[in-house]
Amino acid sequence: MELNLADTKKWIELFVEKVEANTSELNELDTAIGDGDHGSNMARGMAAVTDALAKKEPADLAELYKTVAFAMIQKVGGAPGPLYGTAFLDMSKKAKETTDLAELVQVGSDGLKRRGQSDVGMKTMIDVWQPVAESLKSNDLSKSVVENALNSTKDMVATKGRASYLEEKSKGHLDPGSQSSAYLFEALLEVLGE
Amino acid sequence: MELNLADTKKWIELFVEKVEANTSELNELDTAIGDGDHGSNMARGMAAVTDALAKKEPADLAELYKTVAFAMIQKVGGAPGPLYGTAFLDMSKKAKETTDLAELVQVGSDGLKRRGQSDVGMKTMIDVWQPVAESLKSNDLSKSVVENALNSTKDMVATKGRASYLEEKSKGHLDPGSQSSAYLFEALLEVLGE
Amino acid sequence: MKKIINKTEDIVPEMISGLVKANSDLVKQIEGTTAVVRNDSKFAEEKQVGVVSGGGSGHEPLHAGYVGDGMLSAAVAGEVFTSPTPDQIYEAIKAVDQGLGVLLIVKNYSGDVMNFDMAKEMAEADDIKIKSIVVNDDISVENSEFTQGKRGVAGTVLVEKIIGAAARSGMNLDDLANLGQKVIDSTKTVGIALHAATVPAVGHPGFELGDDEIEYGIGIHNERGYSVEKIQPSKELAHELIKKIMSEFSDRTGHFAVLINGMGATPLMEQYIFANDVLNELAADKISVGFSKVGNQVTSLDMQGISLTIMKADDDWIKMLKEPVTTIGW
Amino acid sequence: MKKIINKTEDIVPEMISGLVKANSDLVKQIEGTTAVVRNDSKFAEEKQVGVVSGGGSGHEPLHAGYVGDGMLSAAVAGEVFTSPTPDQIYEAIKAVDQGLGVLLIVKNYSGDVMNFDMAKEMAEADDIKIKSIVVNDDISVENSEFTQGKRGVAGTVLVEKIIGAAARSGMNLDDLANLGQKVIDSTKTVGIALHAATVPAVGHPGFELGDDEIEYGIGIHNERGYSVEKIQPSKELAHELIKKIMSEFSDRTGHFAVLINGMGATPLMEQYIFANDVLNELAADKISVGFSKVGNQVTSLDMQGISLTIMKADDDWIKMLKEPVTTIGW
Ligand SMILES: Nc1ncnc2c1ncn2[C@@H]1O[C@H](COP(=O)(O)OP(=O)(O)O)[C@@H](O)[C@H]1O
Ligand SMILES: Nc1ncnc2c1ncn2[C@@H]1O[C@H](COP(=O)(O)OP(=O)(O)O)[C@@H](O)[C@H]1O
Ligand SMILES: [Mg+2]
Ligand SMILES: [Mg+2]
Ligand SMILES: [Mg+2]
Ligand SMILES: [Mg+2]
Repeated sequence: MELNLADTKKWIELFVEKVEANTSELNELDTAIGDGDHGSNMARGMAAVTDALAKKEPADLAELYKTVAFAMIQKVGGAPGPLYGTAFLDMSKKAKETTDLAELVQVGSDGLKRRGQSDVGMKTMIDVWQPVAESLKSNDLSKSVVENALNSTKDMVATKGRASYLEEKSKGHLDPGSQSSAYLFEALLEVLGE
Repeated sequence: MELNLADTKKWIELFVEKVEANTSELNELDTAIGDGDHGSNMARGMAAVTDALAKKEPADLAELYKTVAFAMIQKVGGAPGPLYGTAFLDMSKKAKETTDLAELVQVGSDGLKRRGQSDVGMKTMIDVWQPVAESLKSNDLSKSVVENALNSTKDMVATKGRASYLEEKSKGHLDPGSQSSAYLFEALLEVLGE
Repeated sequence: MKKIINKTEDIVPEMISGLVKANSDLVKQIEGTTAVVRNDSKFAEEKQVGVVSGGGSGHEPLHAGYVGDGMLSAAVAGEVFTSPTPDQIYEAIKAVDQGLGVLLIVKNYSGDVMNFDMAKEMAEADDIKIKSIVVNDDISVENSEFTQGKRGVAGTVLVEKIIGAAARSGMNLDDLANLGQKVIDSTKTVGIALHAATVPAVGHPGFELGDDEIEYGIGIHNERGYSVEKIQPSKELAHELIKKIMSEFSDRTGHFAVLINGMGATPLMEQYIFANDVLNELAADKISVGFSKVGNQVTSLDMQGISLTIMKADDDWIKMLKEPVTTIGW
Repeated sequence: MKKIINKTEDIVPEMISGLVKANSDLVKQIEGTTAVVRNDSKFAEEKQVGVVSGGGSGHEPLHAGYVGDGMLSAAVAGEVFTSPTPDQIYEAIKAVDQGLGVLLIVKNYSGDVMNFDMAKEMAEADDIKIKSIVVNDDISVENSEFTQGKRGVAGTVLVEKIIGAAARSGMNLDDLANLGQKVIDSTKTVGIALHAATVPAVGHPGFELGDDEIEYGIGIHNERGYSVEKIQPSKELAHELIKKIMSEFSDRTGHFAVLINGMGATPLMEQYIFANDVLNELAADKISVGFSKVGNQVTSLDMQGISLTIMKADDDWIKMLKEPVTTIGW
């Protein structure tokens, strides 16, 4: 599956909207098992993305992803800045070779793993990115794939990120980064018209 | 009127009892127009007086007053340490010349004025000491003299001590130092058998 | 009340003992007292007029935190919010007198003034040359014949710094006392509280403020101020305090020194934001700030709040404020 | 929430701006960033390996307060409790590199580690020699394969002090990184909270404790600790923390360094009382304390609480801890 430049831009814009509409929900999730700022962090990033896209219309997919990546790296800080930033930066590089969405998302997920020194099952956003990448490959991404991926983080014990300090007590709560990533892929589904 | 060594000691002991029984009442009075510690300050002094008297039986009036004075000067601090300390120290010096109670209390009151750079009508303990000294001279000290003197401080505006920072707002409250001085002279009345 | 203490009556001796143990290269305790005196090697070697201050506890690092080369020779700690006793002050005076005399720096509270006066009388009886100056920088209280006079608050630390520098440079006792009085007359402070302090022996805050209220003009012992208002952005608070203080200075030329002081429970973050607003407004008003300092210098237990001190300063004073010292708290 | 601030989103830039304006002889801001770099005359003159630290804001005086001769070359401030971004860290690295390389001191949080790593990659692309060390002194979190690892807390300031001294003395980058790792491995901290911090953007305390409760093992970002208990006298608190920390050291000979750190809203008075209890117990246990420090060094906004750090220290390290520096906050 491919996504052209216009649709990819729409994807990002929808992502921005969703995060901005749910900033306090993300903060609340992060209050339970982190330091309560995931919404604020992401919102700062989304404002930067909007600014950057308004300043210069990206010429191609690679430039679009790079713009998103740089905005997030330079404005978010904390964990999600380098994580989303690396994912989108790696996608930008990959977009020079291919426009296949499944491949791009897989490269993004691999970027998360590299930057976060983490993998699936650690109660991080990778638990959403990786299943989504896989279902894109088999062409069956759906709302329920995203939902299930997100919900799977609820009963996990965090072993990376701030929530890991809580050890067993991190169980029973959704991972905030997985929720923001779920917004990203829900936005994608909307663009894909599903 | 004279007070012998034994009765003077009884006077001081009764004063100690009264202050210790009313420490929090004195703190409360000082909370209204000061910093809330007059009871604690006086209680610290009373404990020191008791210790000092237990350590060495004073040989004469001068020594007794000096013992009280030194205990208060060395242990109270704040305003009442130097004030009561100076009053009793001056009384000790005077006791070498005379044992007349009226003269002694007047000397104490003068000591307060000198040390505090203050006089009657400023809403301080002098407003109890001075009327008491005068009624002792005319031999008509009574409970109501002490009570009236104390109550007279209620409607005064403080012009000395911490309460003076409140200016007009210091009105409507008894002066804490006048209350502790009232205990002193109520104790005296009890020893005098009235 | 939740505090990290043992018995209430042991607070001051234990605090002084902790301070001295943790800083034994700088200060030592005078036996049998809660006074501390310089313990650095220079102290014995170099002769100067002794500088002694002190007062009630609860204002840390004032005063013990300012004992050291270039500031105080000794400091005497009283009970919480209660002046120390004359005998303790007298011991401190004796411990620092090197024959050139001793200057006492006293904050203007009747208890402090009286106890230091008595100590002075005791020292005079020993033929020690001694003078005292009384700091009264808090302009939120009117100075009239009807009051004890203005209170001594955060400006005290600037007085101690300048006097300490001058004493180190060899100034004699009379000149030090004159300089001190000039510095005091040029130093003005106003404070605000967001939350009152809790005196340990009392167990609850000295006064109550609403969730959105602050009080202007509070003292450092929970003394009430001149008005309770809704809290404003830092910029507005800075503007209000600057206006109040600068109206005391008819001459706005030359240099000024600025102290932004945290009251104990207000984080440095807020103090720096406030400092930014103060320094911006002073710059916009073309007031030249030759020296500035931000931090918890003269606190009021766990009071939440801040004070602003502005001093019209001679060039010499600015230099003296900037001289390095070896103290715990400057 | 009552705080002396303007707009929430302006907190960090305004704070840094205030800090720099009030201390322009010591530090300057790197344009377009919230990073500060040394501004003293020695900085340009004397060549040394650059030392850069940074992290989320809210821990003041950490890190900007430790920029100066003998400590950090630069410090980068992120949003409140949020790691700074790589481009800001990269600017700081470039501002301090004198050709001898730069050491990054990072606290062990995934955000900090990742952002500093990215900055390192950027600097490497410029052929700047660069290494990093990660401070993880908080032993209240188990160090297991199941966690991010132990958190970096108050011990960070001791690491910055020793590394700063070693860098000033001319140590090369590799040796500095090795020394830093050794220091980190010898440094252990546990903290307690009486009251949680209020993150300005959140507006209420991060967690609630009862009127007589404290929490052991809290972090500096409102991370919960290992147990909630009734508050005890300071002596008991000291005993509990010492026991927990000293069990990490098998060798109790030689010297130890001790840091008693206030969390932001706990007055110095309480810190000194606690220090007295800590130093008494260590002395009774025949532990030799070669260096001790008390104060608000690594805070957590307006958290009420305290932490105890103990380091098993080489004689050299004790000397380095005692060397004078010219910083705002040490
Ligand atoms: N090492 C890591 N690898 C992958 N994801 C991580 C890692 N650390 C944190 N995260 C993600 O980041 C999210 C937290 O983001 P946020 O709260 O904004 O940052 P911070 O932890 O710096 O406050 C977590 O919910 C998790 O999904
Ligand atoms: N200058 C003064 N002259 C006479 N009495 C004074 C003076 N200043 C204070 N006092 C007395 O001291 C009392 C306050 O004592 P206390 O609260 O123990 O001391 P402090 O004011 O140091 O806290 C006042 O109620 C008043 O009677
Ligand atoms: Mg977070
Ligand atoms: Mg009082
Ligand atoms: Mg008092
Ligand atoms: Mg965060």
